[in-house]
Amino acid sequence: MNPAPPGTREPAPATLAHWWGRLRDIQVSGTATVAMLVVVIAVNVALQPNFFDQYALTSNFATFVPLVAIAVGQTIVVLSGGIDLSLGAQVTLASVVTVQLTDGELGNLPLALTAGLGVGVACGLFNGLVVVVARLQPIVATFATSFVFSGLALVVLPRPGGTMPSEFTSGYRDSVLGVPVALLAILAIAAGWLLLRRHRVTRHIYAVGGNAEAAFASLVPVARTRITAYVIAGMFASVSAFAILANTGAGDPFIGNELTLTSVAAVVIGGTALRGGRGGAIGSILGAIILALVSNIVFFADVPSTYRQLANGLVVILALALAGIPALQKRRSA
Amino acid sequence: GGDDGSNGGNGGSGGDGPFTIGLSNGFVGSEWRTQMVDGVTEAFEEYQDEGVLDQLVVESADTDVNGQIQQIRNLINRDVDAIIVNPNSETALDAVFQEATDRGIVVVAVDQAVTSPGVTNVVIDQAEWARISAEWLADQVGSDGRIVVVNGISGHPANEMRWGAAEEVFEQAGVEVLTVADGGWDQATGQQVMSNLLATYPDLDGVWTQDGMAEGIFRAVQAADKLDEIVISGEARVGYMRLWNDARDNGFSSIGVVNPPGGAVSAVHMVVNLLQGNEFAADRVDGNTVHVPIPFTVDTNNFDEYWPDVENETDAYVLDGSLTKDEAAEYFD
Amino acid sequence: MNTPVISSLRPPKVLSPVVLAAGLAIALLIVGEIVSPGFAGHGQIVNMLRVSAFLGIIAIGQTIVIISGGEGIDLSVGKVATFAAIIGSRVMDGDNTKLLPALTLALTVAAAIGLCNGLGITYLRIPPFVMTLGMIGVVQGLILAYTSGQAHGRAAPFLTSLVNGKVIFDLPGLLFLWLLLAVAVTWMLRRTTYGWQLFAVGANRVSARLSGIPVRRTVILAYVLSSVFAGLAGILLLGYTESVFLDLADQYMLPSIAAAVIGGTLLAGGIGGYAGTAIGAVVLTVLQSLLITLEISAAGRTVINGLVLIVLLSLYGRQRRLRT
Amino acid sequence: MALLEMNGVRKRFGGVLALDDASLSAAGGEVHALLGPNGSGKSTLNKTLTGVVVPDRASITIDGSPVAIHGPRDAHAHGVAAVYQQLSVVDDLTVTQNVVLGLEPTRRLGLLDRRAARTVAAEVLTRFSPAFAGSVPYDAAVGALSPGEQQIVEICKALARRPRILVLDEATASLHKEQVHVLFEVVRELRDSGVLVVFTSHRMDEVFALCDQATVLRNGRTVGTIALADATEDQLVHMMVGDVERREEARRSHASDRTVLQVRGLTTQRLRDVSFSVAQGEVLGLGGLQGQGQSDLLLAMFGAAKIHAGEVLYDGVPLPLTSPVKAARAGVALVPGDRGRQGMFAVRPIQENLSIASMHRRATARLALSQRAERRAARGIVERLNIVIGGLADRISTLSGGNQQKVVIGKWLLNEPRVVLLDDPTKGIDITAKEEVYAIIRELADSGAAVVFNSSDNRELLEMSDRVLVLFEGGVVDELTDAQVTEEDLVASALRLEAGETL
Ligand SMILES: Nc1ncnc2c1ncn2[C@@H]1O[C@H](COP(=O)(O)OP(=O)(O)OP(=O)(O)O)[C@@H](O)[C@H]1O
Ligand SMILES: Nc1ncnc2c1ncn2[C@@H]1O[C@H](COP(=O)(O)OP(=O)(O)OP(=O)(O)O)[C@@H](O)[C@H]1O
Ligand SMILES: [Mg+2]
Ligand SMILES: [Mg+2]
Repeated sequence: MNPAPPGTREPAPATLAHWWGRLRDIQVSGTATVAMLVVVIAVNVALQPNFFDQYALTSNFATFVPLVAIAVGQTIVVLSGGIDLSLGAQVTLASVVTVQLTDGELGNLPLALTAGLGVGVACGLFNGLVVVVARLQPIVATFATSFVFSGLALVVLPRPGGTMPSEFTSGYRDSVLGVPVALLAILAIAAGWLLLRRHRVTRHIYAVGGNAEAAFASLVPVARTRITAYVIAGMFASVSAFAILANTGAGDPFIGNELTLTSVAAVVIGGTALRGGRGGAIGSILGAIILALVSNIVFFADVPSTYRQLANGLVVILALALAGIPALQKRRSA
Repeated sequence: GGDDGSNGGNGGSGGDGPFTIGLSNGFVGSEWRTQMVDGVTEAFEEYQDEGVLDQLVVESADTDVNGQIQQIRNLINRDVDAIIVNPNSETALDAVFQEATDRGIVVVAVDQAVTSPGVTNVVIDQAEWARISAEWLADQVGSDGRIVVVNGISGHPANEMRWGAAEEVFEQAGVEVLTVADGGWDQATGQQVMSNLLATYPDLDGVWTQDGMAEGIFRAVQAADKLDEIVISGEARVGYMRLWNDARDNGFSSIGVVNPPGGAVSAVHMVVNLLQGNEFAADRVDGNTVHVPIPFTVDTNNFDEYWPDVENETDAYVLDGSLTKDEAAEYFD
Repeated sequence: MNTPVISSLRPPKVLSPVVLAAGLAIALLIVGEIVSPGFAGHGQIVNMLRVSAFLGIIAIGQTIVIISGGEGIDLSVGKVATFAAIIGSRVMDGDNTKLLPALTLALTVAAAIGLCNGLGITYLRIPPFVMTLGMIGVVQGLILAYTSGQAHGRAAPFLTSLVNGKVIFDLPGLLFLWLLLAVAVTWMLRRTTYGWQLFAVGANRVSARLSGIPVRRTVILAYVLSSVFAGLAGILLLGYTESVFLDLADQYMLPSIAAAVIGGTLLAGGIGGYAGTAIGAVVLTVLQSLLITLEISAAGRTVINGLVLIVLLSLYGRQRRLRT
Repeated sequence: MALLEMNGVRKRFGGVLALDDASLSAAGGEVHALLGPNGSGKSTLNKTLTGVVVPDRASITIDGSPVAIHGPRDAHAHGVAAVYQQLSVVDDLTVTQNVVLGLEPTRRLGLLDRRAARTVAAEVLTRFSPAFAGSVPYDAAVGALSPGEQQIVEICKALARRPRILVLDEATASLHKEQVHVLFEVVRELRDSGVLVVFTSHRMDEVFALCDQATVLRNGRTVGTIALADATEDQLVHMMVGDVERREEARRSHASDRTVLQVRGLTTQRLRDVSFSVAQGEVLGLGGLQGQGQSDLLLAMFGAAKIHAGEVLYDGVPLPLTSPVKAARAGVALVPGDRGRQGMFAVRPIQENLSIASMHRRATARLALSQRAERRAARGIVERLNIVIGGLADRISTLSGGNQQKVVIGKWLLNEPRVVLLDDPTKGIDITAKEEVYAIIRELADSGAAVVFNSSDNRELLEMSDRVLVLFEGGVVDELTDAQVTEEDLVASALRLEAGETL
């Protein structure tokens, strides 16, 4: 809050500043996050000799995708200044709808996937309206809607069942020129975000999350922007649902619910401020991968099974703390 | 051994050993699971001494299906020869089981049967399990008796299978089921749910419930002091039996059908047989399911046979039973 | 200079959240009595109040933490309550004389967990939401390490009779204890330096610091209190179920927040009180009971539960418009 | 004929009638001052025009045709742009992003066109590059800029919207002199090109320097409009606040020569080896351009900054500089520069705002509060500072600027401080309130407290202080004692150095 004395900032040539501007866009959030990822991977490689085997790679990435997708969705809501505790339930609902419509037939897939995406959009819209129009506080509002969504999931698929076509599941485990399809999926999600980030709506999401009053006074359509954020998040929830279906090959009316809170952890480890307006989804993607790898490490390190969750929990808290460090320094200097 | 990865591929098709087996358990919120894991560990140690098995890799944590998929993939990456799994979902692990069986790993599901053909279910017959207590209760309250039901979690396969069977019994017996509520297989919830039901259904003859909740339900009925009016289908768990025992003098009678954590021990025996290349006897398998017998049922008559042995166990201890090696061997030809 | 006489112009007092929540509770009772007679009977009301007490006492800490601001929230209350119950039952093991040591140990451990939350939030600047979320994992880990998966012991008879027994007008002692706690907490919030500092810190941390308030200490204490009350609730819950289970109180996490919000405590911090929260807890419990007694499928119940929650929440705790 | 006509504007906030039949009529090509005491409704009237506030009743005509303004976008459609008193910049966005916010140039599919955005931003920002010490930080996050620079960004955002009607609500509040000069140039150009500029400020010199007409509000009503050419400052002030007696005695010093406060080599991230001493009953002023370390010095003395070196002694005993908690306990008081963000608890009652810093003194065992004691203490202050309040239980946010400031000061009086640090205590409060604050400051000094007083208003600085220290870039560069000091000396003292630096 205390300004630097005028004149102390060294003039940056416009061109340089310009390139820096371009850099910001693909800039992965916290250096801390990247560092953590490197460490976690290194340790994992050390503990898991066959880490780079085709199967190990493919299966690991296949495992990451659902959390990665939902974490990106969560990031967008968080950036807009909200939080979505119903994303997991949305994943469940989207997955059961998709699996019911697919009914094992490859032919039904296009329709089913579209419907699944539709579910995400609808849920997002519902959340958006509850939060924006009814002006409820996001945490509790989405906690409430999560009941609605998971209830509906049970209506759609009262008990586990339904199958996805084998092409769908096996394709997901395939690899193109040695690159696992699941990895490609993650890259696609990242690319999707980078494109989104260049879109006006995303700029407005940052503005609203950063300072809603200011954004409103500056002609930003705040309400519409907020709703859009929830809708986009819903779409990523659907993507997460598809990844889960590819992983499981079948429907289950409880499948996604537990992803919600983990997604928030991933967002924070990725360096996005829960206050909103600051951060980005690339970090969250890394955060999600870190979280998944941590539990791998604890397993491959042969921690006695009664102590595993303790170890896991402690490492997660450590990660959360490390992720905060850059912000800490920022605050100090400011 | 399994850890060198060499026989990860040929684990299924008989051969030398010693073998590595993995255990995947996706829920630690209940002591039942702990007993199961302990049982498997003990069984494993015997085989280890015989040099048949050389490593047991346990993946046991509170997680969801996605987490359990990761568990199983980790086990596969550990090059285990066989996986014993207590699945979090009847269907949603099919694809990852496929991954395992494709790599020649023997996969056996316990407690909760799964649909994937490549996997052998070694489970008790949940329907049978439910039928025993349902028939007993129906008999106690007689036709047009009025009961309420406190189930586990709707939509959960075991719950559906059990309730499906029990409902049939009650229909045939002409027992009137006033309402069905979920107790989440959780004593505290079960207790709260039952108290609510007692308040809104003043004249009940009985309550049918599943394991994990009977203790709570007993307390709710006791609090409303209606133990003499309302018949409770109980469970074979020390905590409940203690209450039961105290209430016996005032003529309280109940039933506890054992749902054995030891099913997993039977599974270990069978896995070893499978790893050694034996095949199931055709008449023992039904589809991909092998039913292990329900060890026994505690009722008013035989209560004293079992109570003394378990009296000093913790309340959460579940009466147990499992096949011996030799009994297990009879399942193969 | 002449200022409009506020007293005469004071904005029409909006219905206080406490009154509103109380109204809701009664409305739900009436609905319940209509759809299933006996629902509002004395026994059932006592029984619902008893169950509300557990949620209500956990929500004491939640309220304090939320008031302390800075996105304050404590997701670990459920697990902490469970852990306290597990420790308590193992130590007291059905023996009245061991009740006190059990309580002491359980609450001390709880306090220690709260301290960790507080330190992580204030010194490591981890956002409360994720700090306490991470703590869930740690406590779960501690539970497994401590019990190695097999909970031991049993509630002391005194504890059980406190919760299930009847004292006056056949009301259980639990309710009187709850009332006592409610009074104490309200006094703490309204009539102690700590209470006022808590509100100040929640309202504006910078101002608080520049007014010579020990901000960090205030916040840390808030999280310690939260865990301690959660622990206490866990012990009482143990009295209710008599024997303990590894996931005894986990499901109280989010409801405790909902109770506070329905009671008019602002998630933004700096505004709120316990009376509202207590009634919020009752409202939620009555709603649950009502849904159980309704003749509908579990799926239907879940959906309705969600919709009703939305309605309850929108009756109070709405955010202000941008365009004034 | 008038470009803008606002009539019968009425707005009630809960219990407060902010605007009561206010009106404003102004022509294109003029700079029209909108004046009035704090809380007289200036900002509310402005916000009504820009669509941020929904009036209960209002008729607005632009170019003679009635318009309905349902939100900022409508206002924009009618060519209205504003610089808000409460800045509307987003800290986490860059300067460029802020300037184009809401009107981002896009390519197909709504993808942002960065190049275009940069061009738009450059057009307006380059004008102010001197204000940014030479180079415009297009891609710096606005949050990282100084208040003055943020203000400029806010101004440029408004200019980039190419308004026909430009509202400047206390747009100069946190600007340096040279930044103000640039702004005035721009405003004059706009005026000459036919734009109407509505200019709100508490600085009379600025008003007379820039504006053609002035409309005065008072308690939400329009008192009248006069041409400034043939008006005197006294006339204006009178229109605004009626008769106010200037309390001369407030300026009479009773400083003893006994030095009580000594600052030795104080050095922080922003302060360079600051040393000075204050005598008992003395008011020491801090001058120089704003943002040269005055606020940092006060924060440091209150233990709210990380100290690299140096110490502060009271009667030869070192004061704790490690935390405000200790400082407060040691009898130091700080009235911070940003009332809203650093001084008060907006959503809490006046009672708590007054008690918070001193309640432990009255509490039993430092814990249990007695309602009665707290009320008595608060009432005492309310009367002593004659704070205009409804009741002690009302939120402090319901008070007007001046009254809020008095509460913030009063909270410390209850703690009987030995050292009082005031950071621009009269910023943005009206003349009556100012007079009262002056009186309080002098009273404090007379009661023996050592007072250090920073002000952005050179005149009051000279009138209030026994001595003035001039700061530049974190260091004390000059000391002006009573005799020689004139406003010119002060300005010179600050600028001469800057000249020296640039050599
Ligand atoms: N945000 C608010 N909410 C509700 N009421 C308010 C608010 N702001 C001001 N008021 C009320 O409106 C009254 C008039 O405000 P105003 O600023 O005109 O007082 P004032 O006469 O200017 O006092 P001063 O000269 O000390 O600033 C205030 O005294 C306050 O009681
Ligand atoms: N959002 C609000 N809610 C409630 N009261 C408000 C609000 N905004 C302004 N007021 C009150 O309305 C009256 C007019 O406020 P306004 O900000 O228009 O005065 P002002 O002339 O701009 O004062 P200043 O010179 O301090 O900027 C004041 O009493 C103020 O406290
Ligand atoms: Mg005023
Ligand atoms: Mg104003």
